[in-house]
Amino acid sequence: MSIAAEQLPAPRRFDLSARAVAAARHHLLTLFAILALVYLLLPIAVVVAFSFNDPVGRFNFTWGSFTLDNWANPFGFPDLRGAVVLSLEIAALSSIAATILGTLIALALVRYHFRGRGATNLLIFLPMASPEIVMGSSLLTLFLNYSIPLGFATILIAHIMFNISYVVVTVRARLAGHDRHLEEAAMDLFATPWATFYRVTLPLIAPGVLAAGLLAFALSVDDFVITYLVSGSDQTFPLFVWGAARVAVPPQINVIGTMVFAAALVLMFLNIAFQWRRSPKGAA
Amino acid sequence: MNFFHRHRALVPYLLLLPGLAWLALFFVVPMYYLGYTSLQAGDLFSGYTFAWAWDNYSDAFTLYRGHFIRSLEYAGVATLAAFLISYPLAYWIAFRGGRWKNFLLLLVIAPFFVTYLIRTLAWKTILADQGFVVDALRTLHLVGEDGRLLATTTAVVAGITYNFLPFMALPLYVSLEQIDKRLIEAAQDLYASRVKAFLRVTFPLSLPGVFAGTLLTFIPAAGDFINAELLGTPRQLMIGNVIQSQFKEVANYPQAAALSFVLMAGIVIAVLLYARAVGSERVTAGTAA
Amino acid sequence: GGDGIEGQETTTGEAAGTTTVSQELADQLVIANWTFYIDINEKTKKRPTLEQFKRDTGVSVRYIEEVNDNEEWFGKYQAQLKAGDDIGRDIVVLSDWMVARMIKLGYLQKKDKSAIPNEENLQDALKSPGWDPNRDYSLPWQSGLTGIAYNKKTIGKVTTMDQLLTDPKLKGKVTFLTEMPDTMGLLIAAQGGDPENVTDEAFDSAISALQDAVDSGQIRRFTGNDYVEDLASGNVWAAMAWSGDVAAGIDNPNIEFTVVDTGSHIWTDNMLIPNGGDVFTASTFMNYVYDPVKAAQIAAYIYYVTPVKGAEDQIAQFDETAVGNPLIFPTEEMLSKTFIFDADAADKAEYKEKFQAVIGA
Amino acid sequence: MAVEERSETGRVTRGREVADIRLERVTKRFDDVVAVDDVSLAIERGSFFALLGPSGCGKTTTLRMIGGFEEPTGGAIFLGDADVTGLPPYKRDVNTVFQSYALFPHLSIFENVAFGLRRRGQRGDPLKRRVEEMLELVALPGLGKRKPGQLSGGQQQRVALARALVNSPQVLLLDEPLGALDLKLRKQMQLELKRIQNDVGITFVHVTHDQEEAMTMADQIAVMNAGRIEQLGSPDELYERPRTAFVASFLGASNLLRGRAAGEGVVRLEDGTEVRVPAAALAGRTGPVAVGIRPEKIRLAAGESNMLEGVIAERSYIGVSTQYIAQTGTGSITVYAQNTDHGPSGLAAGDRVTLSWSPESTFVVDALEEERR
Amino acid sequence: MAVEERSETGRVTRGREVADIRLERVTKRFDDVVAVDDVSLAIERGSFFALLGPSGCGKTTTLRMIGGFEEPTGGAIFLGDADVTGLPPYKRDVNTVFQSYALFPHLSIFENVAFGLRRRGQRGDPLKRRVEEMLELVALPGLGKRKPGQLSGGQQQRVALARALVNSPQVLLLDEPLGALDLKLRKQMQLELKRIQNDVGITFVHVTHDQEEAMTMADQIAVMNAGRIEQLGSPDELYERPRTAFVASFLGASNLLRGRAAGEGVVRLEDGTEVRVPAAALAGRTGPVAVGIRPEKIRLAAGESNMLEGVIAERSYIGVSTQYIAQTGTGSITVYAQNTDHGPSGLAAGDRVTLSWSPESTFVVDALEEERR
Ligand SMILES: Nc1ncnc2c1ncn2[C@@H]1O[C@H](COP(=O)(O)OP(=O)(O)OP(=O)(O)O)[C@@H](O)[C@H]1O
Ligand SMILES: Nc1ncnc2c1ncn2[C@@H]1O[C@H](COP(=O)(O)OP(=O)(O)OP(=O)(O)O)[C@@H](O)[C@H]1O
Ligand SMILES: [Mg+2]
Ligand SMILES: [Mg+2]
Repeated sequence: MSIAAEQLPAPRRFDLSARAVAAARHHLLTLFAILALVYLLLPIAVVVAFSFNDPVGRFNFTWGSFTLDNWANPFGFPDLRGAVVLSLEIAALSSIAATILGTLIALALVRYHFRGRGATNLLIFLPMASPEIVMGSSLLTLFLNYSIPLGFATILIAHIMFNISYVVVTVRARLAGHDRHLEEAAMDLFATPWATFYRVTLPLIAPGVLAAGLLAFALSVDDFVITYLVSGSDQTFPLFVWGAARVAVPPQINVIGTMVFAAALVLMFLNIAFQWRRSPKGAA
Repeated sequence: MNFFHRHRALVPYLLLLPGLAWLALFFVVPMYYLGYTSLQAGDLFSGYTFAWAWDNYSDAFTLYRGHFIRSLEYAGVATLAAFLISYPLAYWIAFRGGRWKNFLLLLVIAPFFVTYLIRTLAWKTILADQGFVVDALRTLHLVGEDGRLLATTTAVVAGITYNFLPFMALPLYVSLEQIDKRLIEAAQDLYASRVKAFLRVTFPLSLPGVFAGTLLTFIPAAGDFINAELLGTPRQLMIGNVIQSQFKEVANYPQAAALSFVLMAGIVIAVLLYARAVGSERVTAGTAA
Repeated sequence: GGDGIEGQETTTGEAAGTTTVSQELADQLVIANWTFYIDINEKTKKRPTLEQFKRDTGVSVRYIEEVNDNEEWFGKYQAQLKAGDDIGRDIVVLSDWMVARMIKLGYLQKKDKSAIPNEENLQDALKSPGWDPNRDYSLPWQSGLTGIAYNKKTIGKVTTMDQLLTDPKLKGKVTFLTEMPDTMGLLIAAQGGDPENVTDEAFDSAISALQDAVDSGQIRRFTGNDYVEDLASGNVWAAMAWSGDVAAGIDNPNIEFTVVDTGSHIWTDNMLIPNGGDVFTASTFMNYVYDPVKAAQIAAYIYYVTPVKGAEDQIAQFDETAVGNPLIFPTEEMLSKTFIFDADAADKAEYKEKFQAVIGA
Repeated sequence: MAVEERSETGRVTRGREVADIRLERVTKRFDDVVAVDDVSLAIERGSFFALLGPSGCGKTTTLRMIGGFEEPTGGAIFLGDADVTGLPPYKRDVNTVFQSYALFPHLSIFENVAFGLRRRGQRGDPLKRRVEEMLELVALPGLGKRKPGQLSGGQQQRVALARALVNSPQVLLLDEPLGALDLKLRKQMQLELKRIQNDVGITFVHVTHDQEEAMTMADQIAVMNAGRIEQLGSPDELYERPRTAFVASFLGASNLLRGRAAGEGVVRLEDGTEVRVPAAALAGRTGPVAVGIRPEKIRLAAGESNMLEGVIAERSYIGVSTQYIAQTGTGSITVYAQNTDHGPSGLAAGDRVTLSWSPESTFVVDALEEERR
Repeated sequence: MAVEERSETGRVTRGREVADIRLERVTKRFDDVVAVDDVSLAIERGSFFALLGPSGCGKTTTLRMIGGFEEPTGGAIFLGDADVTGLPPYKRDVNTVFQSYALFPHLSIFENVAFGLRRRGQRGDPLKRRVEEMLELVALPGLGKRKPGQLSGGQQQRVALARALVNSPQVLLLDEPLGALDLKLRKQMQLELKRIQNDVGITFVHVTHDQEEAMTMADQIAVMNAGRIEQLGSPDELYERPRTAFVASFLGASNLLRGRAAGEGVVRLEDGTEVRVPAAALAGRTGPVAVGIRPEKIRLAAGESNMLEGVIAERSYIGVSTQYIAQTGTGSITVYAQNTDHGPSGLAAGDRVTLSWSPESTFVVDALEEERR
């Protein structure tokens, strides 16, 4: 029946005006989206640009001239190094702790049926739905009431607290995508509960846990409000920026900001590439 | 190991225990102390003691009503603006992004990776009275000769919008992305034009994302103080500024706690109502992308 | 500490002879101070005075520019100080009225006077303030004037408070200070009141003028040191300002500082030793900067009024132009236009509340 | 037989006044895949037409081009007499029942069904009556208030049907509408679909990869393979006279025996046995061919003119019939014997049997390499 | 018939030495749902046992209790002679093929198959040989390096099978292992599963809701309904002698006619017709009953001792056979006639016919309210 023949590009008619309108609409949306992206990225461009600024005078917000000095000497500003180091310490510790605690909760939520799910979900959700200023101030009142000295420990406590929820949500999303029967299959194949956990569960959730850990790390590095309230005399990087903002923001801050941004981008890219590699069809 | 098998019902609780205990200890208990502190009376020199000092609350409502209202206004407008900006953007990425989806999404959340304060300071640079944006607007006569952007309500709201935009865009994207494209085809099959198909099908189906995004934008926006501090004037100060200064500058802890408590209570009530209506798991699901 | 001036070598130096533990120098001294309040080498970002101190004594200094506003600083550490915790600072520099409060609250330690023979160089006028008659706790760091800084290119000359409050050309281009004694002192004086003995009426009338200026949008912000940035960037054309900032902090020849004819505030910031600080090392440092040469070196850089006698004679070696500069060595004529703000009023809760309500936070 | 005259392939010229849908040399290319390859097709008004084929053969793509969801790369599509090639879906008088139903989850059943009517401006009582009528037709009265999520698979399927039918389209397109249902429900819905088509009398184009479904429901079936139509005809024509091995094996089980044409109506198998076939079936073929016999047409006894000797290798009971696999000189042959009597009957593994079948039950296709797995 | 003695429900005492799995009065309750209700069951060593039933009847739950993934609320489970009721899955010599396969996505095919062996301490060459042997058995040699995501559904299914079989369990549990496959692949895998079971000779317990699948594959079938076993027996026994209307209609089509017992081996239908049934089938019943006849057992002609007059209402061609629906005095009756000859045969709609069938082809079940839809 099907006659093997050359494809004759049969004449096609279409409504020209309708097409023009459709095309315009199509591109209108694209244009808008691109403008929105510009809006999102403009400040970042400014941050990056001014990391190369050689400011006239003390203030890094009018363009002086191009220089690499700031990059050559990113910590060339008193106390900046200490603040960055403290931020990284807090972020590392809090993200590790929150990742462990949050992953356990996510495991329970996804893999088990138990009474009190609703309450648990609520408790997970509330910190995400609370203004930071309230969380920070309530923690501060707690610490004040018990005369707990403010500093490293209190910052760490707060960061773990607000990171847990994000970890739970991230890991849960990852876990929910997996077959509930995988662990049963492992047990069926003579794996003890412990073997089941580290041979099956852990490898499966590892990407999600990693993602959650990175998210927690990022949130921790970025947090200002809560830290500001519970930090006492210790100074994290955002607090340093806050202090500097009231006086003169040195270009080194832009350098650090750019570095953090670049590092995060690289990690995200790796993550996307990793996902692509795992699912050859490219469906991430 | 047999213990776990035999007491399987216990396992979830053992998993939950450490994390939830942490949240209970450092999220729930502090809320109690916030309430407790808010009823204290005294002054800096003699110290504050518990005294059922309800006047902290009446002060919160009388002295700072303006700040509360302003916070809600700004957060509302910023939420709306974030919605109007991010909906087309999320739609575009979800439906037109193709293989670039992940990359475009990355661009949307990219601002997250530059410290909040640095981002806001960058806006200060961009919007400066002598900056190129204002210059351009002046040339276009969109602002007057001595008009400005920085230190205006516009700047504060724009800053809030900007800073919380990803919170709106992400859930929107997730919900749009999840829409079965065949539903839109089905609508077109049933004589709905593109616009109608959007209004009757796409938009209603993206509502969970709209709700989640609204919540996740509005709540932090209502408690924000950085944008008002850096981009505004005393006339733009929000309740967040009051709370932080009462805590950190005036050291009037009871007053600050009462203000926090009112803010929190209002938000919790709203969230609970909302979570009840939509389902808490669905609300939180919006945040995972 | 900052940038590689960490000291590891053990202390030798002049204090070695004394034996008691408290007479031993610590490895590190932590100083919390206001911004732009010490000499700095713009190239190396190192601070010559502190470098020398380290060379001379072996004590490295961690110098933190964290004071932007007395209240803010106090609020940050109040909880810890109250609890008796070590806030990790050996010296902090705060204004007179705040010192009074800190003494009253018992947050301070007495200086080791035996380690400060140079205290005799203190200007006589400053030797016995009401709140610390024997200078047991405090030693002035610098004094300064609060006046008006303005951009003569954009606004011409601004010399009166009235102009700041009402000139329509300055709408949204003016900043005031968050320090109540500064802002309210100048306002009360401008309205003809006596800022050295504040009355409720005078205060209220000044407050309402301020409120009007806020409501009308005249005042852009209330600031600490940060007005400097706005002034330099052109966002602000006139600001209530501290004398030294303009001379040393802004590389813009168009920005000028002026005292206000109706009365400018003269104030003093003091070195203090908070609880938990190392008294002997702190006192050693105080002694060090009370050497007229060192004092001149600092003053030549920051352009505030130095409280150290003899510094004037030494300043030429650091900065020719500083010689006789009225900002560092105020003339009698200038001093006649100044007042010292009422110390009791400065810390009066009722006034503070009213002031806070106006500045909005 | 009345069959022969009904089939007509290639360019369809007859009956243009009754052809409801016409595809003329339609091709669809996705990047490097040719999903539909130069397909011409005419579907009669009021008929139940099935597109049958394995996964990925281009059925859905063909349907989507008719519906307007894809534009052909080449060729033209006509509905009635109008060329609709460039028209968007909402301007075509065609409705679709999607494989996944694609019910609007946020709308009630009533609103789902009313959707198309509302878009066309119908309101108020007439709309209400029409929708309820339609819900009745699909046997779902009173469920209008529910949401799709609250219905079972079969009910959802019927809603999807009602939603399409309510618009009284010229043509209804169904893309594997029963694919997601379980066997029992599926059978039931097949009957119901057929009933509804009888009632409303509009053209149904039904895509499926289930040959049983196609055969029970359709008047005409097009068997597609790799983007092309391999054969088009009525169910019995396709079943009894498949033109290719692909069609033969896609529509039910068949025994294909290799051989060579050996004169008028005779094929010699590889082991030398001669098989008689209808002269028309062999028409003009020479060289290697394959003869085909459906398992149910073979008797486990002598009696017909084609015969093979063999041994029963396997017997399995499948309810309606018993399936025997017999080992013969030309390979294993499957035979179905209907269980007309009570209890497992007759032969057991190891028994010798004679298989026989009539020449009329035999068809001939081109010899192919074995196509297994 | 050899059938009768084989079936035995309730407490199974016979053949304990060959019973591989024994459930004794097992009940499973989830909160307020009774998923499995007092089920007793014995499964012979080496047999292919099917659990058949509609969705939600408790099949999976039963299987999971055997596998150790759920603990029974009451009753006991024996594997061989050992009571395993409280034992965790990894201590049971039982392996499961999950409906969704549950292949470990992060492990290669080889490692998936090797998983169980490794857990039991096997290493090195023997392990390697064993795994490869098994991949050969399921016809997947050389794919060991791939990840599960890179295999097709049918291949994944076979990996799941290999992963379970490689451990040489006493019992293999299969939970709708073919549910996700398409029809053709499904048929093919059915054969393959059956072949493998023949080869390895271990006990298979197969859960399905597809009666055709159960009938082609299993030696014994338990038909479950609402947590209980309705009937247990061989496929032909269940098909030919269903004990309830549920079983009758769940295993293929059947005509059920209402009537009343009217003496030894006779049922009087509603319209007065008398139908002869095997005496044993009626055994002791009085009052309303229903008689059942399978469509393929009815002849479209007189000749058998049970007869009904009717008119052909509908005829549809389904390839292997033609389905007739005849209107009679007691309702419509479905008849299958195998298409043993070429072309559409015999009767058309409207023709009058006599339907007849033998008493042996008739079964009796309790009268029920109509169960439609
Ligand atoms: N949007 C598309 N982009 C690229 N290739 C496509 C697209 N849609 C379909 N194809 C390809 O075209 C071919 C035909 O697809 P089609 O969906 O028409 O098959 P089908 O016959 O409906 O199969 P199934 O029974 O699996 O639904 C397939 O090879 C498919 O991969
Ligand atoms: N974990 C559980 N909690 C509560 N109820 C359950 C649970 N598992 C099963 N059930 C209920 O028990 C009943 C039997 O379920 P089961 O999964 O055994 O059915 P099934 O026969 O396997 O059905 P299907 O063919 O759909 O898989 C159902 O009503 C189901 O809802
Ligand atoms: Mg398809
Ligand atoms: Mg099941």
